[in-house]
Amino acid sequence: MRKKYSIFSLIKNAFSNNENWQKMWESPEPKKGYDVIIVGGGGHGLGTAYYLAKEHGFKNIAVIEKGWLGGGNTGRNTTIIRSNYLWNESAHLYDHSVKLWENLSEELNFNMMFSQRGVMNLAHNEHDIKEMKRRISANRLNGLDTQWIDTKQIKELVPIMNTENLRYPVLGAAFQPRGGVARHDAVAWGYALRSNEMGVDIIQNCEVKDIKTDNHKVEGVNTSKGFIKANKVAVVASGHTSVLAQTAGVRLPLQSRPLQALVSEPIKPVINTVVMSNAVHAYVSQSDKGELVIGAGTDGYNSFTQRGGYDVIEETVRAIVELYPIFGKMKMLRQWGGIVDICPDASPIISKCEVKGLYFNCGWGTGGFKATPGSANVFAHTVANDEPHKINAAFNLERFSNGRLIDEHGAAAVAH
Amino acid sequence: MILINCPYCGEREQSEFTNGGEAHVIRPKDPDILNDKDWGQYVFYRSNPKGIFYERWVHTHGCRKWFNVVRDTSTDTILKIYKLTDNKPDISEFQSTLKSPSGEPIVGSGNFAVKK
Amino acid sequence: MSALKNKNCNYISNKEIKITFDGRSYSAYEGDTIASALLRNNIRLIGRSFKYHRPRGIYTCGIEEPNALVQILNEHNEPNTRATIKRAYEGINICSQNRWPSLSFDIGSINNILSPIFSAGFYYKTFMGPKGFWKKIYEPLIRRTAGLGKPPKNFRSKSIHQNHNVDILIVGGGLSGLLAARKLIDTDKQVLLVEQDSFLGGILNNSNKVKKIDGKNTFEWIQETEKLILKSNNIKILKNTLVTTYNFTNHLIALEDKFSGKKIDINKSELTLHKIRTTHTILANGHIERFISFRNNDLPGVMLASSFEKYIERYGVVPDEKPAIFTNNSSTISLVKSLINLNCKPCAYIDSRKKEDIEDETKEYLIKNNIPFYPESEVEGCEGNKKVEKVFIRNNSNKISSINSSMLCPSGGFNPDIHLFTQSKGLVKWDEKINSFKPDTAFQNTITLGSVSGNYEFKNLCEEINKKLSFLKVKDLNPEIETNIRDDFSIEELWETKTDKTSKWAKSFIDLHNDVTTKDLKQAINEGYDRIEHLKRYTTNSMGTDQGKISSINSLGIVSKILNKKISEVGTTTYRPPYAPLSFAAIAGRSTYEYYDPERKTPIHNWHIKNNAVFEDVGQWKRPWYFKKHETETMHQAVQRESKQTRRSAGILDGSTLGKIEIKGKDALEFMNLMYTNAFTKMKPMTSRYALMLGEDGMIMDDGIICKINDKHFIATTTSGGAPKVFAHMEEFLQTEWPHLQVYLNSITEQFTTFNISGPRTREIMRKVFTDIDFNNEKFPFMTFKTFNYKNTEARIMRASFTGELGYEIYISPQYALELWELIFKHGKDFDLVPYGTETMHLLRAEKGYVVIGQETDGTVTPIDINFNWMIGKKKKDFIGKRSLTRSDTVRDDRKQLVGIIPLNKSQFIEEGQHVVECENLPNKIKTPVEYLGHISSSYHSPNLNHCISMAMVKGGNKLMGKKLFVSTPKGTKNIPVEIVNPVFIDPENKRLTS
Amino acid sequence: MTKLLSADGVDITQKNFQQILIRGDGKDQFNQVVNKEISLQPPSKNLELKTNDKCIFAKNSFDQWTLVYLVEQDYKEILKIISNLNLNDEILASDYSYGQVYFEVLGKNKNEFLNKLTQFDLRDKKFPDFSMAQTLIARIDCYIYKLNEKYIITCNKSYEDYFKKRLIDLINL
Repeated sequence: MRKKYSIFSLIKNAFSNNENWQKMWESPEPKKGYDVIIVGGGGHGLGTAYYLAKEHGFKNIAVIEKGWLGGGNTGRNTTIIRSNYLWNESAHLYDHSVKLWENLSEELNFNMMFSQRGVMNLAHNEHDIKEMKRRISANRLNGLDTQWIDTKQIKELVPIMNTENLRYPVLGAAFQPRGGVARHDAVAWGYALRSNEMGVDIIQNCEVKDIKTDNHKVEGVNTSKGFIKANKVAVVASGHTSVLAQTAGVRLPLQSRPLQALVSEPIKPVINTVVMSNAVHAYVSQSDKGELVIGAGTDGYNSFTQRGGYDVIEETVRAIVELYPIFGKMKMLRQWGGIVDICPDASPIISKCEVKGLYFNCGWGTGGFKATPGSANVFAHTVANDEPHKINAAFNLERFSNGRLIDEHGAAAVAH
Repeated sequence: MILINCPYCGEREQSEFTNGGEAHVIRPKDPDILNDKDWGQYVFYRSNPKGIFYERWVHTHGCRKWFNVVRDTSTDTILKIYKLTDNKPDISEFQSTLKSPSGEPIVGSGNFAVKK
Repeated sequence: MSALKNKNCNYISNKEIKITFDGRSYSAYEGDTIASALLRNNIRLIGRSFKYHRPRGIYTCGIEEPNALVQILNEHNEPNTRATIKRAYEGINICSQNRWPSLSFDIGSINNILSPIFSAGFYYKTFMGPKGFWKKIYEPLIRRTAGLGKPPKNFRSKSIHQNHNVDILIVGGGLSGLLAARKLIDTDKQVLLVEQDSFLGGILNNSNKVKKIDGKNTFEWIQETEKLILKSNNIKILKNTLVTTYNFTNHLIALEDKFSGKKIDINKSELTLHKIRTTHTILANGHIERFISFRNNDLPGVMLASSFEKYIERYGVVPDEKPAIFTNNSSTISLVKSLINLNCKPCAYIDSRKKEDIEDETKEYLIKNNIPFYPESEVEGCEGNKKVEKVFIRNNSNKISSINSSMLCPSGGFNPDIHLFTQSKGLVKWDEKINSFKPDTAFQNTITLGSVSGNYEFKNLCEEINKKLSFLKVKDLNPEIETNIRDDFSIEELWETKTDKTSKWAKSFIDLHNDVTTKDLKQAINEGYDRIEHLKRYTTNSMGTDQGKISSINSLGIVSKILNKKISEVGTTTYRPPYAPLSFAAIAGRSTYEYYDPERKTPIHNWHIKNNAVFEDVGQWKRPWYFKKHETETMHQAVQRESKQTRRSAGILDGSTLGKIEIKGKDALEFMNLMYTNAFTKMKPMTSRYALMLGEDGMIMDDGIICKINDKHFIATTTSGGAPKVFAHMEEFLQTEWPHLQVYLNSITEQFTTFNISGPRTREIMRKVFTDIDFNNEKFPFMTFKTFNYKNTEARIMRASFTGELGYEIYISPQYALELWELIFKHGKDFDLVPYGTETMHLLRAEKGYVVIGQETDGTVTPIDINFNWMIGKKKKDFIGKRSLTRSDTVRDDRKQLVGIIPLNKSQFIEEGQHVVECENLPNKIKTPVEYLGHISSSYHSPNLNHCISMAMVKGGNKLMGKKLFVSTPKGTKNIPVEIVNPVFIDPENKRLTS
Repeated sequence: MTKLLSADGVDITQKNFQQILIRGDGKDQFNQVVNKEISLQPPSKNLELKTNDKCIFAKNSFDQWTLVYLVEQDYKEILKIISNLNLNDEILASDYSYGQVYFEVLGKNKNEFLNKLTQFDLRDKKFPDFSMAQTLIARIDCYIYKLNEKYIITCNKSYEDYFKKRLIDLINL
C-alpha cells in the first residue's frame, strides 16, 4: 500500500494547505489487450479486479466503465448490509460478504464507515411472524445472529416507531445486530484505489458496445475507444448485463427494473438502526450526516431510465409516515432511481456460461450492495479458475433448466 | 408516472395497470416434448432490451383486459399500443428513435443533460 | 423594528404581529417571512453551519436559501424550515439550529479551528483503527454531531391530495406567466396557473426593473390581470403553491401551503399536494441569482444583491441603508436605484467588468448620486466578528483597499431555473451570453418562457411568448414594457476572486449549506475525483438542502478552469426531484394510518364485534381470529375451547372472505382442465372437488374447491388472500393464451356470503334451519352440492369440510346473510354450536393433516412434495405447470416432503419455524453451520389428542416414517426428540367426514 | 337511501340499487337474447351507457356489460332474468345486487371533490354524459357512471365502511 491514510496524513497535509494529496487512481487510455477485462466499474467490478490481483496473481486487468466509477447502483442504493437470508446457499454467500465487510476498512485503509447498528425486519401479520421465525431458526443453524424481538424491544431500539396505531400493527421483528449500513461510494473508491495500486487499469467514460466472440470463445470487447482484446471477460454491469450478454449471443433470465430511493433533510440522530418492513413496505436508516435514507420498491415494468414512477415514491412515503408519524413533519430532499436486474428466483447469478472465457455476476435485484465484497471475492475465484467457489456454486445458470432455484422472494424488504 | 392509453378505456395512469412482461411469447403447444432447458427458456427467460420492447399490459384496475405495447425502455416513451388480436408491428416502424449503440437516445434517457 | 421600512411596498400590511426567536419576542408585520421579520429587527445571525459551525445569516430571499434554516417550535418542532419562505404569524415560535449551548456561543465552532484537517474526504481517511474503535467511539461521536435541526415531535399528518387534469399548466405567476395567461383567457383551453408566492407578479414585485406595462404601473397591471383571469372561466390560479416535481407524460407535483402566514388549524389539512396532469406545460419559473466565491463569503451580512432588493420591494424592509455592492453584470444597478429611491446609498459599487464594458447609464447614475465606484475591481474578501465589518477590494492594479461596511451584496449573474426543465428530461445548453445553462431541447410538451428560457431582456419577451405559443392559435399580445434600467444584459465570467491570505483557515465557500470550500474542490480534483459526480460525492458539494441552487453552476465554472475544459464538457450533475424539499406528510396524503390500506369487512362483521371477536388481518380482510368468551380468556384457551367444541358438537366459521369465481362457457371444462392439476372430465355434475392450481414453474399457487354445475358451468373457490391473483391468472390465460376457448369469468366473491359449519351435530342443525332440504348422507353425500331457494334468493349448500368433521358450506346472498347466520345460532344453541375464528380453523385442519397454502407451501413446493400425486390428472396432456413437475430437480425423491411430527415426550411443545435436525444438542454459539432436514410448517397443541402435533417439510420425508429425530427450539441448546409420523392425526379413514 | 354528506357543493347519498353483470360477445344473438329479457338494447360502444327511468345499461369493455336497476325491483324478477340469460351457453350473467354498494354524487364541486380521491379525468371532454368507467377511487376498484349532473359510483360491499369514512373525512378537512 503506497498511499497510507490516517489522522497523521491528514495533519501533515493540513500543514501544506491540502495541496499535496496524491491521486487515488489514474485515468489511463486502454491498452491493446488484457488478461481479464471487467465490464462495469461499480463496487462488484472493482472488487473483482482487486481480488483477482490480490488473491489470484493476475497482473494485466482492466475495469471498463461506461460512466464514472461507482456511478451505477453502487452510488444509488440505500447501503444496507445484512445476511439474514432463508436458504443456506444465500446465507453462506451473504455472510461471507458481511465477514469481509467487517475488515474492509482496515484491509483497504479506506474508511467504509461500516456501521453495525443492526437491521430489523418488521412483522405485521401472523404470516410474517411465521415466515420470520422460520428464517431466524434457519439463520441460527447457519451461525448467523438473527433473533426475534418483541414490540417492547422494538420500541426500546426505535422509540419513535408507531407500533399500535396503524392499519397493520407491528407485532415483532427479526433483528440482526451484525447488519448495518456502510458508505456506498467508499467501497468503489477503496477498491479502485487499491486495485489501481496493484496495476489494474481503470478506464472511465468508455462504453462497451459489444462482446466479441469466436467459436464460443471470448475474444475481447468493442468499446467507444476501440477494440480491446481479452482472454477473459467478466461482466458486472447490473441493469445492463443482459443487454451486453445478448451481444455475445448469451441469453440471461434477467429483467431490468427501476428501483428508487430517497433521502430527507438532515436532522439530529433519531433512528439508530435499520428498519425494514414488507407489509408496510419501506425501509429506512439514518445516515451519519443525519439524512433519513429511505428505500422504495421496484417498478413493475422494465426500464433503463434510472427514473421510476412517482406512485412508487408515494407508496413508500405513505409507509414511512404510517410507521413514523413524526417524519410527516420532515421533507424529502432528493429522490433518484437505479436500474436493477432481477432474476426469477430473486437470487443472483455468479457463473460462467456457454461462451468460454465469459463470466457473469448479475441478477442482484434490490440486494446487491450488501454482497459487494463477498460477490467480488467469489467471482474473482470463478474467473481465475474457470470454476465456481463452493460458495457460489449454486448460483449458476443451470438452475433455470433443472429447477433447483434459490427462491428468496421472502428475503427482500420490499415485494417485487 | 407514464400514461397508458388502454384500447378499451382510454388514457389512464400506469398505476392502474400491471405489466405482463414480454409480448408474443407463445406457450409451447406440447410441453412434454421439450427438454428441461427449452422448457426453462419458456418459463424463466424473457427478452430485456434497452430500446424497443414489445410487452404486455393488463388494465387491472379498469376493464381487466390485456393488450400489447411497444415501448422504448430507455426513455419509457410508448410508441404503439395494439390489441392482442392485432398483428405485431414491425420493428422497423420504430427504429428511427434509436441513437446510441446501447439504445440510448440523446433526449429523454436521463443520461444526457447537456447538449454538446 | 429598527430597520428602515419601505412604505411604498404593497404587500406588507401595517398590522403588527409578535414572533419569538430563540426565546426573545420581536415585532413584525403581517405578510413578513421569518427572514424579513428578523431583518426588520436587525437580526443578522440566524444559525450555525453544518460542518464548521460558522455563524451564518440570511443569504437570499427565497427558496434558494442555503443558510437561514430554523426550527418551528410551535409546529411540532418542524426542523430545517427556510426562514426566507415561511411566513410569520402572530405567536410563531422559532429557534436557531445546530448550535450548543447558544447561537452566539457555540462549542461546535471548534471544528472551524480544526478545519484544515477536515479537508475533502476526511472521513474516508481516518478512524479506521484500532479495531472496534469505529463502532464504539468514532461513529457515535460523528453521529452526534450530524444533522441540522432536531427531530419533530408528536405529529399526525392530515394533508390531502388534489388531482387536476388540464390542457395547460403555467408554472410561475411572474411577468412571463401572467402574459401567457392573458393570452389564454377565454380560450377553450383549461389552464392552471401555479404561483409559489401569495401574490402574483414575480419580478414585478421583487425589483423595480420594470416601470410600466401598457402605461400602467406594475401593481395596477398585476391587479388588472388577476381580475381578468378570475373573470374567465377557463383559468384557475393556485397561490402559495410550489411545483417541485416534473414526471413523465407531463405529470407534475405541486405543494400548496394552506396556512401560509396563518397559525395552523390542526383539525384541517395543512398542506395540499396537487398532482397535475397536463397536455402542455409552460415553465415560466424564472431565474436564480448566483453568488461569487471570495474569502469569508459566508459571513452574516453577505446577501445576494437581488435578494436585498426583493426585501425592499416585496417585503418593504431595507436590510441595510448603505451596503457595499459587488457585481459582474448589468442588472445590479436596479438595487442601487431602489436604495436611492428611499434616500439610502450604497457605500461602494464594485463591478468586475472593464470600465468600457459597463453601461454608460450605470456609470452616469453612480456618479450623479455620488456612489463610490470601483470598476474592474473585485471583492477579495470580508472580515468581522460574526458579521461583515470590513470589505477588502482589489482594484485593477491589484491593490487591495478596505472599506467599512456591515453588508455586502454580491451578484454573480443569473441562472435560468432549469431544475424542472431537466427533471422533465429536456436537454440544456451552455449560453455564453448569459454565462449559464439554458433549456435547449424539450423531451415532453414543455415550453419555457422568459428568464427560465435564458431571455433576460424585457423588450424581447412578448415576441418570445407570441412565437412559442403560436401553436395554440391565439391572438398575439404586445403590451409595451417600460423599464427603469437599461434592458440589455451583459455579464463577465467570474466564479471566484483571488485571495491574498494564504492562511490555512482562509475559506472561500462554494457550498454554504454543506461547508464546502473552493479549496476542497481543488484538493478533490488533485486526488483524482475529476468527474463532476465524484466531486459532488467526495466533497458533498451541492448535496445540501438547497441543492446548490446559488452555487452549483459556480462550482462547474471553477472545475472547468482547473481541468481546462469547457463548462459544457464538464457537464452538470443530475438535477433530482424535488425542486425544493417536499413534505413527507403531503406526499403521503390521507392514505395513511387507518386509511393506509382499505379494510374489508364481511356482512357478519358487526355480529363478530358484538360477540367479542378478536380480529386478524388477512390481506385487506378483517377476519375473526378467535372469540373471547369472557374478558380474561386467553387466545390459547379460546382456541382450545372452540376446537374441542367443534369436534364434540358443532362450530361455525365466517368464510365469506374465500374467493369465488363463476366460470361459464362452452369450453369451460377444457379451461378448468388446463388451469388446475385435477381432471374434471369424469366429474359428475353437482359434485365438488378439492383442486390445486400451479404456476408454470410447477409450484403450488393456490387451492380451492371446484363445484361443477355441468361441463359448461363451474364455480371455483380460492383462498382469501389468493382471490384477486387467481382471478387475474385465469383471465390472463383466457385472453392471452387460449382466446379460442369460449369461457367467461365473473368474480362473485362478494355476491355470496359463506359460512362453514362443521362438527358431528351439524346435520341436526341444518335440518332445523333448512327444513326443505334432505340432509341424509345418501341424499346429500360428501363433496356434492345443492342449490335451493332461500327467501326468493338462490343459495347453495355444499357438503365439504376443512376440519375433517361432517360439514357444510353455505353460500347465501349478502342481503340475508346476517339473518341466516342468526337463525343458525338460534337453532344451533340446542346443539352446542360455537362460532370459531381462523386460528381454530388452522388447528382443526392441522389435526386432519390438511395443508394451508402459504404455510406448508412457500412457492417452492410441488403437489408431489405434499403427497398430492393423486390430485394430478396424469392422463391430461397439459395443464399449467405440468411440464415443470418432471424437471430433474422436481423429480428428486429427496426433496422436502410433508410429514407429521409429534414430540416423544407428549408434554413438550414444538414451535413453528423451527428445524428438524439429527443432533440432540446444539452448541451454545453456533460457529459452523448445522445441517438440517427441514422445518416445522405448522404446530399446535391439539385439544382433541391432548399433545402437540406438527406438520413439517422434511428432506426425503416420505421415507422417514417412524424415524426418531430432533427439532430445535428458539433459543435453547437442547433439541426436542420427535418422531416422524403420518401428517393425518385424526380420522385417517375419513369416517367422520363422510358419514 | 342514506344521505352521507352535503357540504361545499357536494352531495352524496347512499342508494340501494340492484345489478347484473353480463359477459358475452356482443354479437347479434347476444343482443337478441339480452333484449328479450331487458327492455333496453345493450350498448354497442365501449364505455357507453343507456338509461331509462328504471335502469342503466352500460358496456364496460368489449365483452362485459353492467345493468344497474335504479328503482328497486322484485328480487325474484332479477334472478329470473339472470337464470334466463344463463340458459344460453355463450352468456354468463351474475347477480351483483347485494354484494355492491352504490353512491350518488351531485353538486357543482363534485369533480374537484372526487379528484381528491382519484386521478381519473372527470372533465366533460374526457368523460362525457352517458358514459361509464372502471377506475380506482380511494385506492379501491370502482365503477363510475355519469348521468346528467350526477355520478353513480359503486364498489364491493366489503369496502362500504372504509369508503364512507374516506368521503366524510375529506369534507371535514
